Amino acid sequence: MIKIVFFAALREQLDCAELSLSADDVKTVNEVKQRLSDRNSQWRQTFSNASLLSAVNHDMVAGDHLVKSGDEVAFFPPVTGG
Amino acid sequence: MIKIVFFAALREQLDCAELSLSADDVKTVNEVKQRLSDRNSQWRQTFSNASLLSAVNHDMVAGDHLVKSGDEVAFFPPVTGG
Amino acid sequence: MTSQDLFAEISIQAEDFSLADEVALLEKDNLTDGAVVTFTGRVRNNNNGNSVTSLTLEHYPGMTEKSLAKIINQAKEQWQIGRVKVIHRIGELHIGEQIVFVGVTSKHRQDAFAANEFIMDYLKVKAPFWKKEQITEAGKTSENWLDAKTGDTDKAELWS
Amino acid sequence: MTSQDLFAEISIQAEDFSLADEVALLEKDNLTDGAVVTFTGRVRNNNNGNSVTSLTLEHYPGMTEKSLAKIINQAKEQWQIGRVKVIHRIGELHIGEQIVFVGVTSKHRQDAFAANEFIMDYLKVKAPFWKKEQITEAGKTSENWLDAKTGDTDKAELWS
Repeated sequence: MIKIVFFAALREQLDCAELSLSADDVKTVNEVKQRLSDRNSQWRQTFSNASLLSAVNHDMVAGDHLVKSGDEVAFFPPVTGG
Repeated sequence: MIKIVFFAALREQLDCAELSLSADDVKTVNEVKQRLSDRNSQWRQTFSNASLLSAVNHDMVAGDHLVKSGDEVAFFPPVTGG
Repeated sequence: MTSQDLFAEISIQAEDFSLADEVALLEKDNLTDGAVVTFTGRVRNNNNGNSVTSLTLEHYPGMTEKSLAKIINQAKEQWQIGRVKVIHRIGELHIGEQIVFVGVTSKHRQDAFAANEFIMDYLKVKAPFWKKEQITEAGKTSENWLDAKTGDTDKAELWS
Repeated sequence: MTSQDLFAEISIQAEDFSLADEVALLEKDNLTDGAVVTFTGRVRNNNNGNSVTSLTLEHYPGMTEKSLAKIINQAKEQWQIGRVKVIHRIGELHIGEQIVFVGVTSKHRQDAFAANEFIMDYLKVKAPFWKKEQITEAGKTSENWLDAKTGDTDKAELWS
């Protein structure tokens, strides 16, 4: 399984902080995103935001980054700390 | 009269912190310096140091800066604060 | 100073911090670093012209520490610096409160300035923190997540 | 914040100073400036590879204050900054002791960093301070005036 986590405005828009996906059907971060978009129109619209960032195992990655079982994949808006 | 002051290593080399010159004979900072150099060989050697800085009335100035009676003219080595 | 005296500490905390205590730790038994540069960020009252009353800071535990450690290592590769401390607060913070601290020591003031500014610039675009502001206007309170500033991304790219 | 709340203070003093107190004054009733950058310079033990035991700081009273005020005004013309404090100590200072403090507040961190570094760079080449170091080697104590570093002049010229 792959653990998926959401933060900040994205978590609120989805009303979801965390879920799991089977690693069998998704090979990349983009495929994870596509799978999540397919859940319903609300999720599709939320993931159509081009500014969303992705991290795998606590490192920022691009959409073609490979994912495997046991990974933690995170999606979040641009950061605003400091 | 023009008040002349010396600081730091320059003051120690000259063994003099302050003196006065008549304003009648000197028109510029360079002329003040020349007049001081003429005192003796020790002063001449000390003022031959090209890195010496000059200030008139607390502002750094170049050698062609005009001086007049009542001015305070300072000579000192490059600064090393901070 | 021996190498084990060099440290880079990261703290993500809800509690406030003391600038004086942090600088004292950066300077303690550190007689080779003559330069200490600190940055302190505080909640101000005029973000985007709104009347902000407080902020809530969320972060991504685990990734936050990892990203800050990476940023500090990049700074250490580029400049000759001694000790580094980064503190970022989380949770609810009110106007005037301290949010973030970066402290850097070095033998050379230029390195301390550059490394400190680099760490702040990268923290702004790489460290997973998000601010939600609480705004009170005409007696009405609303909340909204801050938008990232494109200027921050541009500034971080200037270093690379 | 009204304009009279903006201040630029200069202090030339023999006594030590408290970083915490200085920053508290920069931040007091100042809710618009979210960024505070400080520089602290201390006596280190390895100037030019010699074993420095202490420094004596001499200055040119009157010109010192005037030159620092000019430097601060130049910074205020170039960057949007709020409050500024510059402290420079004089007299005999030992290893580890604080020599100089520059604190700058701003709405924008970039302005606070740039103005602070600019003030230090200009102070290094324009403000009439001179350091004499006391060196102890093989039980023998000697004194010498520090030479100015050409690097400092070069760095100050980068801003113009």
